[in-house]
Amino acid sequence: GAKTSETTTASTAPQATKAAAKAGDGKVTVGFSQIGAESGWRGAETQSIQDTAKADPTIELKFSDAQQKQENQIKAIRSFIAQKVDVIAMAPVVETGWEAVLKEAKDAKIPVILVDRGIDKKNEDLYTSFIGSDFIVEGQNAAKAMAEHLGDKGNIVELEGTVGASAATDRKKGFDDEMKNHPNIKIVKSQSGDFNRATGKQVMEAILKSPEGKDIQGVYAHNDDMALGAIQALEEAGKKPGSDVKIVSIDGIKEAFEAVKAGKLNTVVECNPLLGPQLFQAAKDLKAGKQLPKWIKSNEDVFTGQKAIDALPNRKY
Amino acid sequence: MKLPLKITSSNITILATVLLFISLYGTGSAMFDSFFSIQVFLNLFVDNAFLIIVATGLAFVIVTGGIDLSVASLIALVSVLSAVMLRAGIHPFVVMPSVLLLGTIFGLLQGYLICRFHIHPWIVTLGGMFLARGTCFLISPESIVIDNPIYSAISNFRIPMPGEGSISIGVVIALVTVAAAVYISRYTAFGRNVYAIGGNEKSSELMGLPVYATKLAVYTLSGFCSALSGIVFTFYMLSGYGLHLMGGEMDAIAACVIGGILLTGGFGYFIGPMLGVLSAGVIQTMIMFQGSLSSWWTKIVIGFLLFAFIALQRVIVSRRERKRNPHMPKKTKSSVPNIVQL
Amino acid sequence: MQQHVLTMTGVSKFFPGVKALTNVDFQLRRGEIHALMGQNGAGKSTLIKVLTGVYEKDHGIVALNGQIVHIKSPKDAQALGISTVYQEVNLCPNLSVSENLFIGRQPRKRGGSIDWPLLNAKAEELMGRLSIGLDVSKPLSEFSVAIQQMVAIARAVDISSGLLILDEPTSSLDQQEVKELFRIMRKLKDEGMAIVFVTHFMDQVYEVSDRITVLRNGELVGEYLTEDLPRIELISKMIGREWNDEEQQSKVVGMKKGEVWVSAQQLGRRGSMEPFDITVRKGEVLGLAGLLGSGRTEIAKLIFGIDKADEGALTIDNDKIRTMFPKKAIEYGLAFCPEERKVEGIIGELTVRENIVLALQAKRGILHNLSLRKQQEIADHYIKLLSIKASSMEQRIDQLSGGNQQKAILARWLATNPKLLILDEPTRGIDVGSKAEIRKLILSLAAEGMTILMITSEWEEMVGCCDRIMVLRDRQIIGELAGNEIGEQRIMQMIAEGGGKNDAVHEHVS
Amino acid sequence: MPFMSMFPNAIRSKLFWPAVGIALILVFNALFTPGFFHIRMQDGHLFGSLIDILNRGTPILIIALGMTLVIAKEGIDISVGSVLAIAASLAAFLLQKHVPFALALLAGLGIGVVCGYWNGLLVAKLKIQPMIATLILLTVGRGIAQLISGGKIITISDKAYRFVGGGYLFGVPFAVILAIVVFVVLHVITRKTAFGLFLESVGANRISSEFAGINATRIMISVYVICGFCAALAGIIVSSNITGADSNNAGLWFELDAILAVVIGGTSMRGGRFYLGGTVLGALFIQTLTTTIYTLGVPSESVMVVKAIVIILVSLVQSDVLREMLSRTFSKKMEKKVLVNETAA
Ligand SMILES: Nc1ncnc2c1ncn2[C@@H]1O[C@H](COP(=O)(O)OP(=O)(O)OP(=O)(O)O)[C@@H](O)[C@H]1O
Ligand SMILES: Nc1ncnc2c1ncn2[C@@H]1O[C@H](COP(=O)(O)OP(=O)(O)OP(=O)(O)O)[C@@H](O)[C@H]1O
Ligand SMILES: [Mg+2]
Ligand SMILES: [Mg+2]
Repeated sequence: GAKTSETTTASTAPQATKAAAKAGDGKVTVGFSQIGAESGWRGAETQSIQDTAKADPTIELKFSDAQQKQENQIKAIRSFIAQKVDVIAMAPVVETGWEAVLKEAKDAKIPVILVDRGIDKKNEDLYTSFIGSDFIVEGQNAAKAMAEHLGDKGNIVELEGTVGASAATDRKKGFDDEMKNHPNIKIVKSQSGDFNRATGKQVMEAILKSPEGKDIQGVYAHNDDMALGAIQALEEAGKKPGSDVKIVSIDGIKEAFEAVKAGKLNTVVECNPLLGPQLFQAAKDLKAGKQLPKWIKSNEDVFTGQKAIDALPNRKY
Repeated sequence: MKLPLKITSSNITILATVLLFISLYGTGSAMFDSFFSIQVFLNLFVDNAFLIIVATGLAFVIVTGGIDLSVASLIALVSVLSAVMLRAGIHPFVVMPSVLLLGTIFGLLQGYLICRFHIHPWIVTLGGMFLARGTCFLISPESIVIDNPIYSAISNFRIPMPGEGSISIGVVIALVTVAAAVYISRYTAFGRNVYAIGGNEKSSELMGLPVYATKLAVYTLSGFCSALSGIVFTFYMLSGYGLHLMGGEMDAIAACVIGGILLTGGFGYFIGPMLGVLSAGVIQTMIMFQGSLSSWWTKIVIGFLLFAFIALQRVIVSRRERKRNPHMPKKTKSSVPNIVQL
Repeated sequence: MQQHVLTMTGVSKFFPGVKALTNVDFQLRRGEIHALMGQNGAGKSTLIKVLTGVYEKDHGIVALNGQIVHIKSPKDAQALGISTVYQEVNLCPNLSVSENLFIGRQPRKRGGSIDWPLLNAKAEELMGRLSIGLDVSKPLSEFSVAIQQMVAIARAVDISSGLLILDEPTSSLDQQEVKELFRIMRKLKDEGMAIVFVTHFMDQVYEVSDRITVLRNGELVGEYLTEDLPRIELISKMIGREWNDEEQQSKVVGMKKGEVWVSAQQLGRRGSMEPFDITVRKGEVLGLAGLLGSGRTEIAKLIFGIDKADEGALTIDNDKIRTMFPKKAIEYGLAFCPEERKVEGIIGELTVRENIVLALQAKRGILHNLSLRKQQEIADHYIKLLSIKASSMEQRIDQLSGGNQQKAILARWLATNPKLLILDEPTRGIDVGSKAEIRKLILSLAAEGMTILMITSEWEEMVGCCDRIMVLRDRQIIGELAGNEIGEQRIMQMIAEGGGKNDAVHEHVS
Repeated sequence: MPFMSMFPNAIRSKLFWPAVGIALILVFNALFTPGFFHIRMQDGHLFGSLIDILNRGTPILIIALGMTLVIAKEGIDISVGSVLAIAASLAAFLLQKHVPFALALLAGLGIGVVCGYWNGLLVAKLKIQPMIATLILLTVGRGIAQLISGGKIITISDKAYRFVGGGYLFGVPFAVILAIVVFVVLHVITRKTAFGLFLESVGANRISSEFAGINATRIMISVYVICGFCAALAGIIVSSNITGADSNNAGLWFELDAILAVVIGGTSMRGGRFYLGGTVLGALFIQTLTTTIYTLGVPSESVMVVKAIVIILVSLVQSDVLREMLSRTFSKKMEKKVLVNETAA
C-alpha cells in the first residue's frame, strides 16, 4: 500500500512542519535507532526497514545502530534532534529511562514511533505510536499450543532468553500466566540459553542429564535458535524431538519452519520483523498530519503442522 | 610552576589526541550540516559525562599498572540499587551517599584481594564484574524505572551555556572530577606515589613508599568513581537495569589509552581519559550523522576509525621520539680537566 | 658499647636451597665508614636487605642504638633513619630526577599541595652538591646508569639521619664521581653518621673505610680495623685461601699483527654516534677508552646491530654488511656482553641454565633445539669454569647475587664460541678473585685466538689487557694507542686535550 | 600422587590447584547430582555429563591454549571471539556457495591466521598496546562476520563439516580428539623446539632477548598467529556442532573465559613462564563449573554470582600468600609443640 499514498503525501506535506520547511524537497526524513544486530530476527527487521527506505525515493532514512546499548540510543536520538529529522523511530533496547530524551524530542516537536518493543507505560504521552507485537501474548500463545500438544499434562523445560531482556521476561510472563490454567503441566527446569543456539544446546544437554531431565515431554524456547539447539541435544541423547518431546518456540525464522516440516518442531509462534512498510507508512501519515492509532499491530500468526509447511515457501528470513 | 608546555615524550600522546580530535571534528563539520554547533559539541559532554568520570577513576588504577574490569558492572549495580531504594521510598539524599559508600567498599574489597594476596587484578576485577552484574539480576532481572521527583528534576536540569547550548549536572560533576584528578595526580603525595608504583613497583617499595596503601587506595578510588559515575548515569537514564553498559569497561579502557595513558603503568596525564572519551564520542557522532551504515558496517567503521586514530597517534608519537635527540651529554664538561689532575 | 649505632647478632637468612646468611654478627659505630667485604654471593646484599626489612630474617636480633627493633619494610627502616642505596639502581625511571630525589617527602605549599618549583630548586641544589649539573625535570630514564646511580646516592644521602648504607654505589661511577662521593661520605662521617659501604674495589676500601667486616659464604669471617689489615690478607680472608699477586697474570706485550677481521667505515647513527672508522684484527684485545657517555657503548651496539646504523658500512671477514642485527652478528661469530645487566642482560624469570644457553640456542635457530642434557652439560661447564655461585642451575637468575648474574651473562656468550667477543664493563660488580679470573680468562681466550673488544671504566684493567686502545670523547674517536704507548696517564691526557676541537661538534650533536 | 610426580616441581605446583578445583566440583556432583558420572554407549558413542564437559569444553580449551602463548609473551588477545565468528561465518558461507569442504575449511582457518597476523603486526610493529590492538579486531571482526553472513545464521548441511564438531571417532567426540591434537602440537612446538624458550624469554624481558639474538618481533607475531588459528579452529568446531554459523553470538565473551582458564592454569598475566597443561586444567575447570551450574538448574539470575564466587575462591586458593599465611600459622603451632616437647625432655 505504500506506493499509492506516496504521491499524495509528497504534494500535501511541504509546509506541514518546521522540519519539512527546512528540507524543502518534500522528503520525509526518518531517523531510526536500531538496538543492534544480535539475532537473525533483528537483522531481518533492519533489512526490511532499509530496503523499504531505499525503494522509496520520498524517504530519507537516518539509520543508527546502538550496539545493544541504551546510552547509544539516547545519543542517537539527540543527534536526530540536532539534525532536525521529521520523525524519530526506534526499537528501544529497554522499557525505561527514555523520559528525558523523549521530552527533548517532544520539545523539538518531532514525533516518535516505537518499533517492535514498547516503553514504560507511564511515558505513553512521549511517543506517538507503537508498531509491533506483544511478547506477553506470544508467550500465552506458546503456552496454549504447548498445552494442546501435551494433552494438558506433562513435564516441560523452558529455555529462557537473555536474562533481563524484555522479550525474555515477557515471553516468560505470558507463558507462566497461561500455564496457571493448566495445573498438570509442570515446568521442571527453566534456564537461560541466551537467545543463541550454542548455549541453547549446551543448556539442554545439561538438563537432559539432570535428574529432572530424565522425564520430560515438552520444551518451550523463547526463540527459534535455542529451540534448534535443543533439538540437536535431544537427538544426540537419543530422543525424538517433535514426537517424544514436543517443542514450541517463538519468532518464526525460516529454519524453524523447516524443522516443523521435518517433524522436529511442533509449533512456531510468529513474531514478525518485517516492519519496514508499516513504519514508513506511519511516518508519511504523520507528516501528512493524520492521526495515528497508539498501537499499530504487526501481522502475526501461530503456525503448527501443515500450516507451517504451507507457509514455508513464502518465508523471507 | 613548570607546566609541561614543551613537547615531551609524556605529553605528546595528549597533543596528538587533541590534534586528531580537532581534525575529526573539522571533518565532521565539513561533511554534515548542523554538526558544527555548540549543542552537538556540548552533547559530547552531556552524553559521556559518566564515562569521563569512570575512565578518570580507572586511570588511577591503570597508572599503577593495574586494571579494573568491574567498573561498568558497578555502574549498572549502582543504577539498579538506586532504582530499588527509590522505589522503596528511601529519600534520594540517603540513596546517593549509600550507593557511593557501597561502590567504595566494593573497590576496597577488590583492592584488598589484589594487594593482600597478590592475585592478578584481571582475575579479581573480572570476578567483581561477574559479581556486580549477577547481583543486579538477583535484585531485579527487569529494568526499573525511576520516577522520583528529585531525580527527575536533577536529570532534567540544564545549565544554559553561552551560544544556545546547555549542559547537565552530570557534566559539572565530570569536570569537577577531572579537575580533582589532575590536581591529585600532580600535587599530592598520593598522586605521585601512583606514578612511582607504575614506574617500578619494587623500587617504590625499596624507596619506602606506601605501596600497599596506595594500591589499595587506587582500587578504592576506582570503586568510588564508578559509584559516582553510576549516580550520574542514573540521572542520565532514570532507570536501573542489569544490562546497562554491557562491555562499558572496554570503552573506559579505550578512552584511557587514547588519552595517552599507558596500560603498562607509570605514564599519562589525567586530562587524557576525558580527551579519549570525547574522541570516541566524535567518532560515534559522525557515524550517527552519516546515518546510512548498517549494523555491521557501523562496527567495522568504528573499529577502523579507532584503528586509524590510534595508528596516527602512534606515528606522530614515534616520529617525535625519533626526532628528539635521545642522547644528551651526561656529564658537565668541567669534570674532564679534574681527571687529569688526578 | 653505647657508641654502637647498630648491632646485628646471630642473623640468619635462608632461601630455598641457599644459606645466604648463617649466624652473622655485625656492628656499626657512630662516625665510621664500615666496609662490608666478600666475594660475589657472600651475602653482603642479603645482610643489607635483612637489615632494611626487604627480607624477613629467619633468626637473629637487630638493635639500633641499643634498642631491639623489628624492621618489617624499607619504610620502617627509613622511619628509623636508615637510608639505603641498593645494589641494583632502584628508582622510578618514569619520574623526573627531582621527583626521584624527593618522592615520599616532597616540599609542600601552605595548602598542602606539592611545591614543584621548590622541589626542582631543592633537587638542583642537591645534585649541585654532588657537582652534577643536569636538567632535574627530565625523566630519570633519559640518563645513563651512572647518573641514575648518583641520583640514588643523592637521595639516600639527603634522607639519612644516622645510618647510610651504600651497596656497590661506585660500580658504574667514574673516578671523578667516586671522589666526589667519598668527599661527601667523609663529611657525613664527621657529622657523626655511620656508613656501610660495599664495593669490590680494593683501592676504594682502603681510601675511605675505617673498619672492614668480611663475609664468606654467608658466614662472618671477622671484623678488622682497615689499617690493621693488609690488602693481601683481606683478599685471602674473602676467598678463604692464600692469595698472591702473581695470580694477576699480565698480557704478553707486543702488538699482534693479525689480519683485519672486522672493520667499520664511517659507520654512524644520527643523534647517537658520529660516523667512525674502526678496524679489529684477529686475535687482538682492543679497548675502547673514554669517559662515561663518550659513546663506547654506542660503537658496540652499532657493530652488533642492536642500534641500526643509518650511514656507513660494516665489513666482517670481507663481507660488506649493510644492515646488521643481533642474530646475523651472532652468526658471524660476534658476541656482546652488555653493560646494563638488569635490562639488557639477564632474563629474570628464567633459570640460570636457560639464561646461559639462550644465545647459543638463538645462534642454532629455533628448530635445532638443544636437548635438556646438552643444556645441562653446557650450563654445568660454565658454572664451574666461571665459578658461578648458584644453588642449582635451575635457580632463577634474578635470585643470584649481582656479580654472579654478570658471570652468567658472560657464560651465555662464551657458550656461543664467538670469534669476536665484545665486553661492555665485564667486571662491573665482580669481586677481586673473580675479576682476576675473568681477566685471566680474557687473556687466555685472546691467546687462543679469540678477538676481544673491551670497554671498561677501570683503566688499570684496560691497560692490563689491551693490545690496542681507541680513545673516545664526545661520541667521536679521537685517537689510538698501541703497544708501549698504552698507559693510564696517556689515556687521560688524550681525553683531556685531544678533543679540544670537538667542543663545537659536541654542541651540535646535543 | 603418582600422576603428579611425573612433572617437575614448578609445573606440579601449577597443575595442583586447578586439579583440586576440578576434583572438588566433581565430588560435589558425586554427592548432589545423581548420574553425573554415568557414562554409557549410545548410538555407538560415549554419552554422559563427563563427555559433555569434554565436548563443550573444547572450543574454550583450544582458544585458551593459543591464548596461553599470547599471555606468555606479556600480551593479551581479546579478539578471539570475533575471530571465531569470522572463521565460522566464512567457512559456512563458502559451503553454502558449494565450495568443497576442504577449501572452506582452509579458508576458515586461513582467515584466522590472517586475523592473528594483523593483531601481531599492530602489537609488534606498530607497538600498540595489546589490549587496544585486539580491541580493534574485537569490534571490526564481529562486523565482518555479520557482513559475511548478512547477520543471519548460516545453516550448514555439509556432512564432513558437521563431523568436525559433532562427529565421533572410536566413540569419542572428534572435537575432543582435535583439542588433544592441538595440545600435543603446541606442546611439541614449544618444548621440542626452542620456541618455548624464546617465547618465555621474550615475555619476561624483550630487550635482553633481543640482545641475545632472538627475533622478538617474529616471536610476537607468531604467537598471535597461533592464537588466531586456534580461535578459527574453535569457530569451526562451534559452528559445526550447532550446524550453523551464528555470526552474532558465536564466541561472545569467549575471551574472558579463555583468559580465565589461562590464569587459573598458572600462567602469569605478566608474561614469561607458561603452562599449557595448566591451561587444559583451567579450561576443564571452567567447563565443569558451567555444566554443573546448568545441570543443577541454578536460577539463571544467579549464574554469574556463583561463577564470580568460584573464580575468587580458586584464585585465593592459588595465592602463594594465603598458602604461606596458612602454613605459617601451622608451623607456629608445630614450633610450639616442639618447644613443649623439649622442655618436657
Ligand atoms: N631472593 C633470593 N632467592 C634465593 N636466593 C637468593 C635470593 N637473593 C639472594 N640469594 C642468594 O643468596 C646468596 C647471597 O647473595 P647476595 O646478593 O647477598 O650476595 P652479595 O654478597 O651481595 O654478592 P655480590 O657481590 O655479587 O652482589 C647468593 O648465593 C644468592 O644466590
Ligand atoms: N641522554 C641519554 N638518554 C637516554 N639514554 C642515554 C643517554 N645518554 C646515554 N644513554 C644510554 O646510556 C648508555 C651509555 O651511554 P654511552 O654509550 O654514551 O656511554 P659509554 O661511553 O659506553 O659509557 P658508559 O657505558 O660507561 O656509561 C647507553 O646505553 C646509552 O644508550
Ligand atoms: Mg650484592
Ligand atoms: Mg657504556
